[in-house]
Amino acid sequence: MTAKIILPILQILVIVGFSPLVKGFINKIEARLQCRRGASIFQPYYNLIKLLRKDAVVSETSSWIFRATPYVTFISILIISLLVPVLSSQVPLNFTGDIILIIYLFALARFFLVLTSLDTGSAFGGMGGSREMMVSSMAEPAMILSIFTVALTVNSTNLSNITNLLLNNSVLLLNPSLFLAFLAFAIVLIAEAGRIPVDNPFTHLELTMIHEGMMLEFSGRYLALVEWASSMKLLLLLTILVNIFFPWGIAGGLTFPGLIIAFALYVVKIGFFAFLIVIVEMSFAKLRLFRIPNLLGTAFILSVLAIISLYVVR
Amino acid sequence: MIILLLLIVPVITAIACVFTKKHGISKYISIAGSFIALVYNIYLNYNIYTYKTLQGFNYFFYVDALTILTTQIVTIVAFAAALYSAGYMEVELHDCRISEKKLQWYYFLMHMFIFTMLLVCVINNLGVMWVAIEGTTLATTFLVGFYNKKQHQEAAWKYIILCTVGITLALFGVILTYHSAKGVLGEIGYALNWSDLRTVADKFEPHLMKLAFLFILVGYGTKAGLAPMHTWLPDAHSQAPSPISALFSGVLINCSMYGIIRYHILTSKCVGSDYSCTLLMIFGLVSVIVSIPFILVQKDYKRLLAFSSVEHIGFIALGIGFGGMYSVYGAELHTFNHAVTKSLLFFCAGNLFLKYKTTEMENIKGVIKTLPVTGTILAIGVFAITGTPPFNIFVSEFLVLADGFHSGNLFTIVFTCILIVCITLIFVGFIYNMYRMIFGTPTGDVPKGETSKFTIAAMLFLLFFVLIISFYVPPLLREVLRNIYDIVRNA
Amino acid sequence: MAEHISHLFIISIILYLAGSLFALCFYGWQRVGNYIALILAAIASCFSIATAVVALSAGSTIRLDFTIYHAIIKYNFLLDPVSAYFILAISVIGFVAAIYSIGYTRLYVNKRDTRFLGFTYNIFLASMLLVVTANNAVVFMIVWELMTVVSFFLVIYEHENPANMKAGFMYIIMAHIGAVFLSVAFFIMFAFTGTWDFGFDDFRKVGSHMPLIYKNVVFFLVIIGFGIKAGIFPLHLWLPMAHPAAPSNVSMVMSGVMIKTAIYGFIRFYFEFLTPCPPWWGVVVLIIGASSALLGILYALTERDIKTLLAYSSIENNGIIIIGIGLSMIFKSYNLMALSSLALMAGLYHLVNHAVFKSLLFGCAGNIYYATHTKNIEELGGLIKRLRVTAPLFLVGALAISAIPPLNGFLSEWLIFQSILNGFHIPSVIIKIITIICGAVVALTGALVATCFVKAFGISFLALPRSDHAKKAKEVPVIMLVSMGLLASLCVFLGIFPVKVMMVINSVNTHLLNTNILPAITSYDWLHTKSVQTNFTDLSPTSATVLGLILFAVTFGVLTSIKPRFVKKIYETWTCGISPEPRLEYTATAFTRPFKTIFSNLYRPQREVRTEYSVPNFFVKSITYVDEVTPIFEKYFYSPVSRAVLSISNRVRWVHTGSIHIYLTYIFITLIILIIFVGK
Amino acid sequence: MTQQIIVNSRTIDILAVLMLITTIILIGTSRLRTCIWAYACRSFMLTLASGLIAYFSGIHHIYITTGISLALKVIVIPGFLFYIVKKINIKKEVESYINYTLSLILACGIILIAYYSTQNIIQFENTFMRHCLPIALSITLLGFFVMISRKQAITHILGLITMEDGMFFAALSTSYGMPLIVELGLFFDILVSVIIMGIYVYRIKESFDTIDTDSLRELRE
Repeated sequence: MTAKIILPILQILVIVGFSPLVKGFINKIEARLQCRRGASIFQPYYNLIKLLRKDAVVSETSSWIFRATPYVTFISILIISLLVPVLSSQVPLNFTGDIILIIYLFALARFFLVLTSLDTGSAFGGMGGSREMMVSSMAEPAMILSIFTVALTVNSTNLSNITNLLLNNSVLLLNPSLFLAFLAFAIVLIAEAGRIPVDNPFTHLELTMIHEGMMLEFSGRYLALVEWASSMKLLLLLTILVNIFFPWGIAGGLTFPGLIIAFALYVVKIGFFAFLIVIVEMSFAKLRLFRIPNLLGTAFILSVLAIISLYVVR
Repeated sequence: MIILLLLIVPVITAIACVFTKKHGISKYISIAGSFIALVYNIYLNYNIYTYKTLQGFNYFFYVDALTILTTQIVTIVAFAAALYSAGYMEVELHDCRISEKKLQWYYFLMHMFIFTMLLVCVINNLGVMWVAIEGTTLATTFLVGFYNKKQHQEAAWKYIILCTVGITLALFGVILTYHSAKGVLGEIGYALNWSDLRTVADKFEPHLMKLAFLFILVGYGTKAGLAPMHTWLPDAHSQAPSPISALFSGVLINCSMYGIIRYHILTSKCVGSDYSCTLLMIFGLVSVIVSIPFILVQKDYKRLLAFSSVEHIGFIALGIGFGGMYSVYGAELHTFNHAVTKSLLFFCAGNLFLKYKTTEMENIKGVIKTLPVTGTILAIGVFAITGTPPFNIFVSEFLVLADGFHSGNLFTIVFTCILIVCITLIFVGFIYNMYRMIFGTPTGDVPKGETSKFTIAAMLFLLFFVLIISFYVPPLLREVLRNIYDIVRNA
Repeated sequence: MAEHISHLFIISIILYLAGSLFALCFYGWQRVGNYIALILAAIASCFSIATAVVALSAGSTIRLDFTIYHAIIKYNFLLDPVSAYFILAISVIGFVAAIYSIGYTRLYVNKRDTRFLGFTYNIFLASMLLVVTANNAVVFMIVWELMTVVSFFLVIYEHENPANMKAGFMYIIMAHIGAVFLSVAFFIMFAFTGTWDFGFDDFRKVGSHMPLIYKNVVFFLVIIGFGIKAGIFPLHLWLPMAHPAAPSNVSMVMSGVMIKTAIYGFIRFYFEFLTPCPPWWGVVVLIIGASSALLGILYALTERDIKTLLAYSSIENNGIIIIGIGLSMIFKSYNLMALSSLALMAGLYHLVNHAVFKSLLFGCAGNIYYATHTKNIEELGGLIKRLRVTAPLFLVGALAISAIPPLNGFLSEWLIFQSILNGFHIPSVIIKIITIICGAVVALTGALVATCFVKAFGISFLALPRSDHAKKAKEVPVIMLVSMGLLASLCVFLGIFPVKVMMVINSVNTHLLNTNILPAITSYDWLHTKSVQTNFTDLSPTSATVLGLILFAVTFGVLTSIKPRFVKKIYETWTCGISPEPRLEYTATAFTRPFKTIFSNLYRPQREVRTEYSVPNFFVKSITYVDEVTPIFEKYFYSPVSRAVLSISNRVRWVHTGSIHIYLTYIFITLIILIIFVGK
Repeated sequence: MTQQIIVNSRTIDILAVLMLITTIILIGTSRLRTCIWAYACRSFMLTLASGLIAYFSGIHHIYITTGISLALKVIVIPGFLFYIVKKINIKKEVESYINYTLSLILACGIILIAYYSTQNIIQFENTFMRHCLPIALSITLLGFFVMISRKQAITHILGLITMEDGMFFAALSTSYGMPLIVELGLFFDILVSVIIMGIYVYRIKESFDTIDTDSLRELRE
């Protein structure tokens, strides 16, 4: 019972606590690979603390939507972090919702962010918002289909159940359809998290920005919440990827040593995929805006293939 | 004797209208006369309800359910037309388009016209019926050419020539029937009495009857407006004064159809029902199809209504041709529905004409604002005439179509399907043409307001029938329709 | 019990009719007549809500047979759970819309006849109630067309505008064609019943012994017949024209519930009359649903007229409902009754959801029109500060329609996904794959809906006003806001407490499919609320909401403790150094520009930039940018057909040459032909 | 007796053929007055036939019809037509849409059709019908043909009364005429219709300044 109460808190703490670190880690690696020293791996934490202590500047054009958005975004991501198996495959709150709820909670966050981008009346925000919606719309079918592939392999859309079943039944993982689904999901992840080649998180140059464009007007606490939410989103997507397709090591029960091992392995796995992201970012240039649908179309085709092969193999 | 009374009333009215010294009184005489005829006819209706048939003067007159339905339609529309004429002609008189003397002659001719139509129905002798049908043409020629302008004369000329030719052809049918009847009945005199013929029709010479029916169909079909003999119809309907157009469309074509049905019964008894049924179906369908393009693309609202009459008479022919219980029932109900609805629409058209002085639809906009009552009734009437539920025509069309499917005969089903397509197209044409006129912003400087109380009264009178039949068929009418089926099937 | 229900129902119908008559009676006092009509409509709706609630809770079937015989037509009505469910949806929306209209019709006072609005509105509602209770094909067709005709008059209520007239024509003509298809369908089935009753009871029996070929014909006739009303692609043409043309209070009812009567028709035909049906029927329905959903939202996306946008979105939502129906049909034909029930539940749930949020959105669009007299969202902006109550209401609607949790749209979307996933039970591989692809389409649709409504809300409510209309906008009368508030709270309720709704739908499904799946799809959890459950997973929107609130409290607390006095400084937006102007804002057209480029094959955008220079050619005087979407269905299907019909007609009209000799020749030739070929 | 019948029917046959010839003259001539004369001539022969049939058959009421026919068809109607022609002062020849040769060929065709269509009926007959019925039908159809092919309004009247002659002859030859009341009605109708048409010919002449029906083409689609 205690475990049932502790685990969710632990989960939140892991996600909330480590998400800036992942960002810092990626930045650091990337800098090193570009032969720069780069900022400290903890730089994102410094930024957040600084921002949280600041007052905010709010545009006079904007409305209450602008002020509500950071909270809505942050909270919806927080709810997601309770629904995703992070350390243990048994998520106590798994009756609350499944992967579809997670996708739509992401949508909730995005909905408000894009609204805010229009709220200030600046053209940059609208541009960012419009592109964000485009990318996410294009990514949606591929995401759903790749998740459906997994769900149909184990007959569940509940992440906790999926992880559990795959953990106990690892043979299922050796399935070409799951591999295809993994590829599709990876592409979607890059698009959703706003990484190169879809979006460039480092730039504030109006022609290239998508995600950052929407956040231009935020400041102080608001910016902190939004930034934090976006890094949590990245981590959550990575977690889903890792724990669905590579569930090994995740704790089956709620024992303390199991959780420790799980945590260690989790760090390793996340680190590995973060590294992969860096590799991808290093080796690709940012795509032109209207090439992005092609990329996501590829992901969609992959996921369709995944579904077909799943049915045919069965 | 009681039948004769029905005939005498319009004659007396006609004479009284023309010989009254006070000019203004003739319209009241006309209304009163037609009202008496109407009431009297309802009384006759009850008699038929009780006795099934009536006869008079040693079977010179013969009234059965089929007759009584037609006379009922005649009297209803006649009363409405008399009421409407009172208003319509008042305006014409006021605008100095006609003189008072001419108006009296108008009433005379109108009531003579009604008389001939009633005569067509109640007469037993098929030869005299022919004479009476020709009489309707003669009585109405001057009415078609009433305003005596070029186009009216043209319409009148076409009307009299085409109809007379048609009816002359029908005479050949009558003669052939008489000839074959004489072979069976032997003695002349009764040999053309329908009540006798129907009992012995199965002994007739089939070849003769076949040929006779062809001539009857083409001949009376011309008068009824079956395509391709219908060509006089749009001209005459559009040029005659509106009350007369209403009588034309509402009842005149039904009277001719009545003649065709009488022969149809004889022919089916003689040569089997397939022959005449198929012919009726083909002519009916052709009429419906022919009317489509003219309804879809039309400039003149009165012509539009006239072509719609072609369609409906075709529909009635089809219903009779299907020959099933409910299709005959439906076709006869349709006769009634069409009569009241189409007359109603012609009254609306008349009001439009009085107001706008044009029959071009392009020049009329926003009727609902200029003429609120007429516009509303027209809007309802358009839906009613196109067979849109819940209005009356839907019910009768539905019955006919359902029977078309019910027969299970592939030929009939194909016909029914084509018919449904046609009806839909006609609906499109009607709605498109009429509603552009009814709604929109009124153009020009036409003053707002209805023209006359009489016209409104006449329209409401007919609207009452339209709405009542939409939801409820009185038992009297239902019984009459049932009897008609028995007569048609010769049971 | 049954007595009471029928009495309630009859009372409500009588009240509707009384309302419509009252509206006409008050000849001099238009306002009074209108108000009385609307208030009576609201009361009548309460009665019919009561009818539906009682009928649904009783789960019984009530027959109402009127003995007024019309020729052979009998006025039979039947109130089974299916009807009751639709009555509930119709009368709830009818009730809200009636209240809303009391405020909204002030727009027309002294400008046009509001009595007429009240008159038609009441008949419209009554006819819809009768449509879903008719138990006889003839009565059904009568009330069905009555509904069409009455709504046609509502569409052309503002008939001075030629565009409205065009919309009206399109609507009435297409609806009539649909009705014709339906009546042929009825006729064909009728030919196999062997009676002259036309009763639905006979039709229920006919499915088992009708030859398959005829069943297939009827299937397609019904698809087209009801599909036109439902606005499926490519039969949707009238819908985006007619719904915006009608006054907003009517659009609410039309979009919210009228098009659902088509769904009712589908259910009656495919689940009662034509059973058992082959699996491919379901596939066809599914594909139609999916394509309508996708195309509907794609067209909504580029739309600038807010009501047209909502109308297109209705097509999309109807598509999703039809997906549910189609899935249910597939499952049913493979005898997977529980899954069939689940899919139908998804469809019916979405039906009521759509009714609620679409009425809400149309109502808010009406508010906008009331306040600004424009429907073009490019001329709006900044309304959130002027219509302070309307804005959050619209936002709730927008969130709900975008299936954002915890609002109601999400629930039905979730159920649809669950039904789609359960498609793996289907034996046929190809159908399985089609099902899943439909899932992807639904996902894409969902994302596009979000885009569309972000645009609709963002452009019209946020930032600076783009025109004088928007600048001068004032909040609308309270009564309109109250009624909209009712709908918004319904959106929340339906989203957070789904189990109640599902119980209701389950009773419908139990009646229809003889399977009670309620125990299988709901369970209690530790928050003592029921959660929704399928064999895949479960979902508890209630606990998710509670969780969200707790987390918000915690976050807010933590943030406050970090910085207790948080100050917001107000400055103008940074726009590269110039002061912000409405002209700098992103427009709706620009917002959806990327989609136009991506789906350019569908839209075939026609772009034109005209630049006008002043005297020295260096200074630009004005730039006109025209960006139009080609209506491909209109251009490549409807226009050619209508043009062909008209040109043929025109050519045939030559027959009436005016020459009497030619006319005589027609008669002569007819006679000769008959003599030679027939008379022989 | 049989001999008598044959003689009788031959007499009627000859009259029938003569009537047919006068009808063909109607088609073949271009002078209006000749046309009216031809009509009067045919009517006379018809009356003659009617009288003969009354005599042969001994049915008395046919005498009455004969008398009326004589008065009406031979005297009144041609007289009325001459009066109109004079009154409206027609000088032009009768124009036709179809030239005379073709008209005659078509007339032959029409006569053939008449024979063809009645052949089923007449083969069982033993009275006058053998030739009379087809000829009566031919006259009717030829009258119709005249109406179609001739342009002037007055020829419409001529065609129409020709048709009616045909009918009259048909009735007479097949069934010894119709019942008296029908016959009376028939005559009345013919008289009234000819008068009405005459009035309209006059009015058309007044309004259109021609009686060429080609000019009546205002009402069209």
